[in-house]
This record gives sequence, C-alpha cells and structure tokens, in this order.
Amino acid sequence: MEGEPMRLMVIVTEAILEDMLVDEIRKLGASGYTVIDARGWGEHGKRRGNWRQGGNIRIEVLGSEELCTRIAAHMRDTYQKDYGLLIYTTDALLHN
Amino acid sequence: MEGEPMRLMVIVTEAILEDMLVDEIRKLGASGYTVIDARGWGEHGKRRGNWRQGGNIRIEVLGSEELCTRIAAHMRDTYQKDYGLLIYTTDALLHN
Amino acid sequence: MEGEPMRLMVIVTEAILEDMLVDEIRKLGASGYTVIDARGWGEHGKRRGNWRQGGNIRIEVLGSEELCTRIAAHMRDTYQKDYGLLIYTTDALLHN
Amino acid sequence: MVSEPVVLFFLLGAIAGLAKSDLKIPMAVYEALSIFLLLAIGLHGGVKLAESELVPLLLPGLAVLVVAAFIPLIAFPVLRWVGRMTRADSASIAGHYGSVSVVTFSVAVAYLAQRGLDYEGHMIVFLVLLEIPAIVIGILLAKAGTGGGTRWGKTLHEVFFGKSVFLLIGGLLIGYLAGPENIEPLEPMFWDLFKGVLALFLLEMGLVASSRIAEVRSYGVFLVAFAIVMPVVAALLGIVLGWGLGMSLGGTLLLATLYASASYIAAPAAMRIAVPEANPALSIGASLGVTFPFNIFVGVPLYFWLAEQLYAVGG
Amino acid sequence: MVSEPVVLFFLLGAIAGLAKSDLKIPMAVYEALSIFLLLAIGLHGGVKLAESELVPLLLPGLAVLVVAAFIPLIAFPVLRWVGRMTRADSASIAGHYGSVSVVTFSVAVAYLAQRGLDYEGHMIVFLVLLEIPAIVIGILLAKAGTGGGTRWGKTLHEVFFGKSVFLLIGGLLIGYLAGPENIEPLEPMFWDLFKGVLALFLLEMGLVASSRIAEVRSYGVFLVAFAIVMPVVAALLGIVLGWGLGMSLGGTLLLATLYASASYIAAPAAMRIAVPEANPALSIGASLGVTFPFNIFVGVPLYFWLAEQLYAVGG
Amino acid sequence: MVSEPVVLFFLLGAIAGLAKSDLKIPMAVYEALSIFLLLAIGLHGGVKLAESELVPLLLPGLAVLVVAAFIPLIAFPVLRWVGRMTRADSASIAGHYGSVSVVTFSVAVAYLAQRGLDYEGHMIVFLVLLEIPAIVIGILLAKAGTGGGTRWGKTLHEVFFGKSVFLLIGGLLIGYLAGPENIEPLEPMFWDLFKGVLALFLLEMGLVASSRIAEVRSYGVFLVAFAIVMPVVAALLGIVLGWGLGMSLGGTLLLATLYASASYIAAPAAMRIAVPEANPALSIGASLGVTFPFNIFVGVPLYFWLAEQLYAVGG
Ligand SMILES: Nc1ncnc2c1ncn2[C@@H]1O[C@H](COP(=O)(O)O)[C@@H](O)[C@H]1O
Ligand SMILES: Nc1ncnc2c1ncn2[C@@H]1O[C@H](COP(=O)(O)O)[C@@H](O)[C@H]1O
Ligand SMILES: Nc1ncnc2c1ncn2[C@@H]1O[C@H](COP(=O)(O)O)[C@@H](O)[C@H]1O
Ligand code: NA
Ligand code: NA
Ligand code: NA
Repeated sequence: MEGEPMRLMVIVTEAILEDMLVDEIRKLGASGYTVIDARGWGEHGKRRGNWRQGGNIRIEVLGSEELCTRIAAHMRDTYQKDYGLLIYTTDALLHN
Repeated sequence: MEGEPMRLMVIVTEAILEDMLVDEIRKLGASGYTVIDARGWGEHGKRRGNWRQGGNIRIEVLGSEELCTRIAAHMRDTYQKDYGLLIYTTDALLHN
Repeated sequence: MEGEPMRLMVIVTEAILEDMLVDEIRKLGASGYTVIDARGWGEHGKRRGNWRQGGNIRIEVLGSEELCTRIAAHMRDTYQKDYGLLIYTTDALLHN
Repeated sequence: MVSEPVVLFFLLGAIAGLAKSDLKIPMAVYEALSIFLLLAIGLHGGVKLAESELVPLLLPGLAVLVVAAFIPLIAFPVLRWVGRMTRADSASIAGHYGSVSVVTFSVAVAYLAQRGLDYEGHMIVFLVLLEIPAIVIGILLAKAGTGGGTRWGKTLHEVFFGKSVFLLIGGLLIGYLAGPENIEPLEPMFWDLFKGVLALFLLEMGLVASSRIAEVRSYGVFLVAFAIVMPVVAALLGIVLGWGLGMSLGGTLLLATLYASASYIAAPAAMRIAVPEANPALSIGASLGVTFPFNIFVGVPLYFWLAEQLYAVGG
Repeated sequence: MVSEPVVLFFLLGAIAGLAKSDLKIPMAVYEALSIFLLLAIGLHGGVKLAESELVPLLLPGLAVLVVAAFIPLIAFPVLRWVGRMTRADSASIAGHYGSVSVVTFSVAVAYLAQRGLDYEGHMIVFLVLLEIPAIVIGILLAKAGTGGGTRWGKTLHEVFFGKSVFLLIGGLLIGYLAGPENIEPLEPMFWDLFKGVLALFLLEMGLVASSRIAEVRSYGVFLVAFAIVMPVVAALLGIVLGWGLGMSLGGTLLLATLYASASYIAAPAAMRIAVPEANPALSIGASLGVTFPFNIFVGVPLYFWLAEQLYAVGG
Repeated sequence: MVSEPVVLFFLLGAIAGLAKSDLKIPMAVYEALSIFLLLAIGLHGGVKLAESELVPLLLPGLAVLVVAAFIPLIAFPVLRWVGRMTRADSASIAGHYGSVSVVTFSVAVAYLAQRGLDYEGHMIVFLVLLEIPAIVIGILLAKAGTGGGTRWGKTLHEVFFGKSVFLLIGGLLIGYLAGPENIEPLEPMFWDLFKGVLALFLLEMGLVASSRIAEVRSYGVFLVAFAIVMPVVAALLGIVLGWGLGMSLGGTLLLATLYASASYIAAPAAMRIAVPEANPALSIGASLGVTFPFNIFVGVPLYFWLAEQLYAVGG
C-alpha cells in the first residue's frame, strides 16, 4: 500500500499528567498528537476512570522513528518510576 | 500468528463531520467502523474537545487494502484542504 | 526501532460485557488492559452509544502472541455467536 | 389535546431522531437523568410508605405479584406460536412485558397530579417488586427444555444489583428510614424538579425510540400489533385487580400502567446477559419503539377512562 | 459595579482559561447546559406567545426580519474591502454577526428582570426567526460568483435541524400548545434554575472564549475593532426600529441585543459545513472572544442607556 | 438513628460498590457535581462575608491558620516513625490530613441546618485558607533533606489554580462583590438544590470509597487506626480553639470538622505532581476510604457533642 512510512506511538498513563505531557511532546518535536480518555488495569492497579485522579489517557503520536525514540526515552526517564505507564509503537503509513 | 490479513485505517478529524463521514464510509464499501471522541493538536491548532465545534473524532475502519486506498483518496479529495485531518493505516490480522 | 516485540490485540464489542470481559482477560493471563468507550456500526447494526445498551467498548491488550491467541479463541467461543464483536491484532514494540 | 404536556417532549425527541437532527443527549447526561428519576421515585415511595402501615399491604402485594406473573405466561405462547418467533426471542420479549417501565409509571403519576388525584404510596413498592419476577420467568422460559446452562449468578446479580432495581430499593429505604421531615430538604431537588427532569428524559427517549422503530417495522406487523394489544390486556388485568382490592382510582391507574408497561432499563440488561441468543432489537424495539409511546399517548388516558367506567358501575 | 452579577461567572471562566487552571467543564455538561437554555427560552417564549394575539405580530415581525437582513450586507463589504479578508471569511463572519446569540439574549433578559422591566413575549419568536436568514445570506455571499457548488441540502438541514434552532422552535411549540397552566409544573426546573444554569454556562463560555482570544489577536487590530463597532451599529438599528414599532423599552433592548449579538452555536456549525474554506478561528474568535464579552459587559447597559435616551426624547 | 439522612446516600453508594452493582456515576457528572458544590459553598460564604466586617476577622483567621499548621506536623512523625512509612508517603498523607474536605464540611453545614443552628459566615473563608498551607507543608516535609528538585512552579499552579481552590475563591469573590440581593436569583439553583446535589455526590463518594477501602486494608491496621484517631485529635484542637476565640457553637463544630477532615480533591492532585514517589492508594485510601465515612457518620455528631460539653462547662 502506498503512503509515507511512519511510526505510531501510543502512551497510556494517568489523566492528571495530560497538560504536562502534551507540552513536552510538542517541545520534543511532534507535529501533532491525539488524546482519548481511557480506563484500565496494570501493574499499578485498577484505574476506573470515574474521577479525575483515577482515570487514564491514551495519547497517540504519529512521527518518525527518531521522534518516537526520543519521546519514549523522555517518558521512561521522567514518569516510568512513579506513574502508571505503558508505551508501545507500531508501524504505520501516513496517507495525507 | 493466524488470522485474516487486513489493513486498519485510522482517521482523525473534526467531530462536526461525523454524520457525513460515516455515511460515506459505508457507501465506499466498508463492512463496519468504530468511532471514538478525541481531542488533539496538529497543523490546524489545538482541538480541546470541550465543545462540539472544537472536538475531534477518531474513526477506525478495518478492511482490505483496496478499501483503505479508496477511503483515503476520498477523504483527501473532499476534506483535506479545509478540515483538520490525519489518515494513517497499519497492518492487522482479523481474528473473527 | 528497539523495543520488546509484542502483539497488540483490539476487541470491539458491546459495553454491557465490560465487567465480565475484563475479568476473563485477567484470568487468561494478561498483564493489563485499556478500555475506551466507542460507538460504531457492523453486521449487528448501528451502535449509537447514546445509552448503555447501545454502546460499544474498545479493549486493548498488549501481550505475547500466545496470550492473544488464547484471548481471541475464548472471545470467539464465548461471545462471537450472540454479540457484536470485532477482534484484530497488530505487531507492536513495547518500550517500557 | 394531549393528556399531559410532558409527553410532547417525547414527540420532539422522536422528530429530532427521524429528521436526523444533530441534537444528541450525551450518554453521561442520560445516565444522570435516569439515576435522578430512579432515586426520586424510590425516595418518594419510601416517604409515603413511612406514613402507612405495612402489615395490611402483605396480602394485596402478594395478589399483585401473582397476577403479574401471568403477563409473561400469556405473552410467551402468543409470541411463540402466533408470532412464530424463536423460543429465546419469545421468552425475552415476554420478560420485558412482564417487567415494568419507571418512566411510563412517572408519566401516569404526573397524569394523576395534573388531575389532583391521590394514590396509595405503596404503589412504588409494587413498582419495585414487579421489576424482578418477570425477568426471572422470562429466563426460565428461554431455558426450559433446552438444557443450556445459564449464567444464573451473573444474571441474578445483574437483576438485583443492576442500577435500576438497586436505586429504587435504595431510595425507598432511605425515604423510609429518614421519614418525611428529614427528606424535606431534598425535595427542591428530587420533587420540584421531577417533572422537568422527566421532560428531558422523555426527549432522550424519543431520540432513542426513533432509531428503534425502523427495526421493529422490519419484523412485521405481528410485533407491532403485539406491542399494542398486550399492554391493553395487561392493563385490564390491573384495573380489575385494583378495583377488586379496593384501591383508589389513582392507585388502580398506576397498577394498570405498571402491568401495561414494558421494561427497557432492567430487562434489556439482564436478558442480554442471560439469553444472549435473543435479538435485542426485537424486544427493545417493541417495548421502547411501540409500547412506550402507545402507553404515554394513548394508554394512560385509556386505562384511566376504563377504570373510571368500572368504578362508576361497580364503585 | 457590573450591570448584572451573572456575567462575573464569564470573567471567572476566562481567568481560569488564561491562568491555565485545570478547571474543565466536560463536553457532556456543556451540551446539557445548552439544551437546557435553548428549551427554557423556547418554552418561555411559547407560553408568552400563547397569551398574545398572533395577527398583529406579522407586520412588525416582517420589519424586524428585513432590517436584520441588512446586518450581514453591511458587514460583508466592510470585512472584504476594509479588512481585506477573503470572500469566504468575510461571508462567514457576516453570517455570524447577522445571526444571534441565545446567551447574550439571556443576559439581557436577566438584566431586565433585575430592573423589573417587562418585554413583549414574542421577542423570543424573533430570536428564532433571526437565527436562520443571516446564515443563508452568509452562504450566498460566499458562493456568489464562485461557481462552487454548495452542499445546500446538508447545510439547510444543519440550519433547521441543528439543535439550536430545533430546540428553540420545539420549546416554543410545546409552550404554546401546553399553555401557562400546564407548563407550571415545569417552572421549578426551566425557570427558577434559569439564572443559575446561565451562570454555569457563562463560566464555560469564559473558558472557551479565553482560548479563542489569542487567535483573534494574531489576526490584528481590524478584526477586534470590527467585533466591537459592528454590534454597536447593529444595536442602533434595533433601537430605532423597536422605538419606531412602538415596542416597550424592554422589548427594544432585547431587539437591540439580538441585532448586536453574534452567533456561536448555530452559525459556526452551519458555516463549517457550507463554507469550509472559511477559517473558523476568525469567526468564532471574533464573535465569542470579543463581541460576546463586549456585549454582556458593555453592550447591554450601553444599548439600554441609548434606548432610554431615545424614549425620553422621542416619547 | 443516623445524624443526618444525607449520609445514607454514601452508604448506598458504598454498598453498590462493594456488591459490584453496575451503578456508575459518569465522570462528567462527577465533575459537574463537584463544580456545583464548590461554587455554591464559595458563593454562600461570599454573601455571608459581605454582611460581616472584615477587620475583626484578621486575628482569629491567623490563629486558625497557625493551629492548622500543626496538624501535618503532628501527623508526619507519627506516620514516619510509628507507622514506619516512607518519607514521601508520610509527608503526602500528612498533607492530606492538614488540608480539608469540602464535602465533609457540607455535611456538617447540613447537620447544623437540621438543628436550626447558625454559624459565622467567614467559616467558608477559613475553609479556603486551610486548603492550601498543609499541602505546601506536606511537600516541604517530603523534600526536606532529600535534595530532590520539586516542580514547584507546576505544583503551586496546581494548588492555586486547581479547580477546587479556584472555584471556592471565585465563588467567594462573586458572592462578596454581588452581595445578597444580586445573588438571590441564583439561590434556587445554588442553595435550594444544595442538599440534593450533596446527596448525589455522596452516592458517588460511596462508590469511589468502596473501591479504595480494600487498598488501605492491605496496608494494615496502623493506617486505619491513624485515619480514625488523627481526625479526633485534630477536631479537639479545633473545638478548643473555636471556644477560645469565642465562636458560636455552630462555628466551632465547623472548625472542628475542617481540622478533622482530610482532602481528597485538592491534595491528591497536587501531591501526585509534587511528590510522585508517594503511593496515592495510601493517602486517598485513608482519607476517602476511612476518614471520610468516619467523619460523616461518627465524627460530626461526636465533635458536636464534645463541643456542647465544653460550651456547657466553659460557657
Ligand atoms: N498489557 C497491557 N495492555 C493494555 N493496556 C495496558 C497493559 N498494561 C498496562 N496498560 C494500561 O496502562 C495503564 C498503566 O499501566 P501500569 O503502569 O501497568 O499500571 C493501565 O491502567 C492500563 O490502562
Ligand atoms: N502527528 C500526529 N500524531 C497524532 N495525531 C495527530 C498528528 N497530527 C494531527 N493529529 C490529529 O489530527 C487532528 C487534525 O490534524 P491537523 O489537520 O494537523 O490539525 C489533530 O487535532 C490531532 O488530533
Ligand atoms: N470493519 C470494521 N471496522 C471497524 N470497526 C468495526 C468493523 N466491523 C465492526 N466494527 C466494530 O465492531 C462492532 C461490532 O461489530 P459487528 O459484530 O460486526 O456488529 C461494531 O459496532 C463496530 O464498532
Ligand atoms: Na408490565
Ligand atoms: Na446579530
Ligand atoms: Na484537616
């Protein structure tokens, strides 16, 4: 299929971090991001999403492999230790 | 892993287009779609999602490569110029 | 890109099944899951998401290929016949 | 004109839906409105109950329950053999019609208030009692002779701890325990706003129902006819029983309305879990798309008129 | 001090936005508040209309409509040739300013209530009538001579069945059909809470507006000046017309406010579909970021004062 | 029976949570309810303040603040050395208990209203004042001697512009500036509905708390004991201080309740940013899962009884 090869990065973390994270993602050079409210469960227990302190967000960033590496490193260094966090990437083709 | 090879297409655009888009996606031959409310930032500025005019939606369509090409072309021709828009696809396996 | 190779499984189904499904996903060995409210359309008709009986959820599980196979089989056996259901997986790299 | 102006909001919602207006009531708001209505009804019933004696209610309560059990047992064979529906669908629809609709009940309460008529406070206890057994009967009908296991645990949990029954019972207990005086400070919220909230909820019901009616239509004329005749039959049972038990005219209207109404909050949720092979489009389409509007526009005034006749003659 | 304390909530919201507070009004709540306000305004108008005769309203109604049509026709050339904006942007902004703002209108109603002044009930009919034509004129201006096809079907649908116009008309009809007595049980909800809900809505408007003002600023001083001068000019039209038609002082203030206000519910939605090449940041920025706060803080008292002068002199 | 029936809604929510009912209050509704409560409390305080003189309040205000600062300073060493918790956890929990809970305060206000007792209007100013310093002290305790940098900018911003403090102060200012007469039209919303909204909020609190209690339990008996003893100690401080300052019995109950209550809106948000290494399950579990229900069921009546004794003796 035709399209520009990119990397899609997905970050699932605590909702309270949203304002800080999106600022940092911009500063790290992303051309955009998409945020969705989520709930879930992981190492840090259940996140029911029924109040702000207990909700997750899911951030999607489409960008170069290098951008994703940079964001992932920043996230790991800054938030991994103390916050619920999941980071993964997949291959993607950009069509616009 | 076993499963039927497919293509997953993701469209992020302005919430106001939802009714039109899902109609068009059906007409272009999709067998289904999934819509989620989102917010974000891109070339067209910040979309806070606090009121309808300022929110995004994220549409997912799982289908053949050919279907995705067709939808992508339609989206580009019809909405790319005037609306906030992101289109990407990834490989996927269907398991049901 | 560096990262631990994983499989990302996405399940879209009826919102009413949420409590049962997440229990079962835990029991099948997942280390976490992420749930998002969704609406959509498929074989089982339109799911507007304006009331609980008519809404979808989208569950994401990142795990091994083997885990995904197990969850997919369980879902197909238990819910495929009677409930709106879509299951697909994609390749993914875990970065934390 | 129309019996009770609040039902015009249902019409407005239905028109919005049919005309594909972009009017949408967010799910969070729908949930909030229904929590409000359930709690308000429960609280009000509890307060009324605190003012009445309980022992004399036992026998009438039993009678109301027993007669109610006939409704799904009448509906099932009609659906199965006249309508030629599957066992699962017949049982699920029968369960919906045996159970009750809180919003239809609320419209009847508003109808009485508009006419300045009183009713027995324990009607709300009956509302709670009637929600559950029909659902269980529906499930038993679906499983009878199929040998299929039921997720009984999960299902009964869904019935008793489903928000509908849970909030009604909870409100009832709080109202009963607190008593009239202590509930007073809650009245500006749960009573003065009741009709306004009901109006908004009906607007949403209209929106949802309009999207359901198409689905019933596709199943043909039988289901539509059933969804109109069944409530009238059930209402007649209620009128005769209410009269027989010596209830007030208002109480009898409410009992008739309970019998006539079909559930679309508790039953769909429980049936979807317990009888998944039943097609929810049929049961919700019939109960919400046909019976609900029939009841609030035609049924309630009709049952009232019928009850009046009986009370005039048999009085 | 300030004319009407409810506008302080706008200020509070704007400060929260500018200070990047984490205060957020969820979209579902925003939708619920706006549905409430639209229905309440409509219902109230309908009840008032049920109490007045309709025939004598036809001619003034026509006059109000015709004069209103001049507003986008004045705005367009100014934007296009003084402001050197694109045809699409000029037309879209002209449409916004020709249309009306329900919330600004509500603030003026609260302003009158505070002063114990009455007004003609059919003002709310004018509110509904004025929402639509300017949007159509705006679209025509955008398309004139461009040969570009318009999604007219979709656009007109968006205008007439968009929630804003739909709920206003729906509320109006329900209020009219039900009449004052039947609406009474809805008053604790739709009337007693009106000002409180308006306060919450203004809080949210402040939050939204604060994020818009930056965008207008980047377009320069012309747009800001336009967003202040245009409403004053339009208000003058309204004051003279209201006086000429023999309206009450209260009615004239409302007419002036309608003319002066710019739409940010119906117009943005319709324009985004019909004139997508127009930049929504400009039209919403001007109408919500500048004109709306100008009107509620300065405009309404100013128009009232101007109207008072005219009524004092011209009797 | 129970002191104030509104707390039964907390119980109902807790049962729903423990019984895994499908009852859910959507996050949007939770946000709306809390915005309502914060604004209503602020407005009410502002109006009361507008009626009182400010200068005589300075000294008592200072006293209330200074004594309050002791609460986290007492709590911290107990948690750290008796409870053997980490520095971060001890500091974070101490901050939560030094700060205050608006909903507990509201329950105490309802408790007074039920008994027809008045209180000093400026108590709400104290409520606002007390929210902040303990959080700052908590952060300082966490960082003392660790050399770790704090995101102070972000943290202080979260404290002052977090919705909790921001809406309280905003409501206070609007109420103060507008004054009693101008606020009157807002009363049907912000005052008549107050208790009803509080009931719904308590329902949600019960749901949230029930999911937290399991987490505290897993940390053992120390934390549960702390979460019960600490509020009583703090309340005693408040009772003696209120009496010493010559406050009314009602005012003293509110002060005791403020001291005894633990924050679960402002503090958790600020601590999560400023002391991320603290485990939020512990602090929220203790404050919401144990102290909150203890206070509304047992604490408030107990503190009232204690204050009555002191006033009877020391009068
Ligand atoms: N294996 C997983 N699959 C999908 N989502 C996950 C997974 N693990 C964690 N998450 C999400 O990431 C959040 C934080 O993860 P954790 O730090 O493991 O608690 C959880 O609340 C989930 O929403
Ligand atoms: N690089 C990106 N990664 C993720 N989401 C994006 C990206 N670029 C744009 N978006 C999303 O697409 C919407 C429209 O994009 P744009 O047209 O660039 O403003 C934005 O509001 C974002 O939600
Ligand atoms: N081809 C598809 N692409 C994206 N989502 C789909 C697709 N098919 C189904 N879905 C989603 O899965 C739900 C259930 O599917 P179904 O069982 O086909 O009705 C739908 O309501 C959609 O949200
Ligand atoms: Na029934
Ligand atoms: Na105008
Ligand atoms: Na405290």
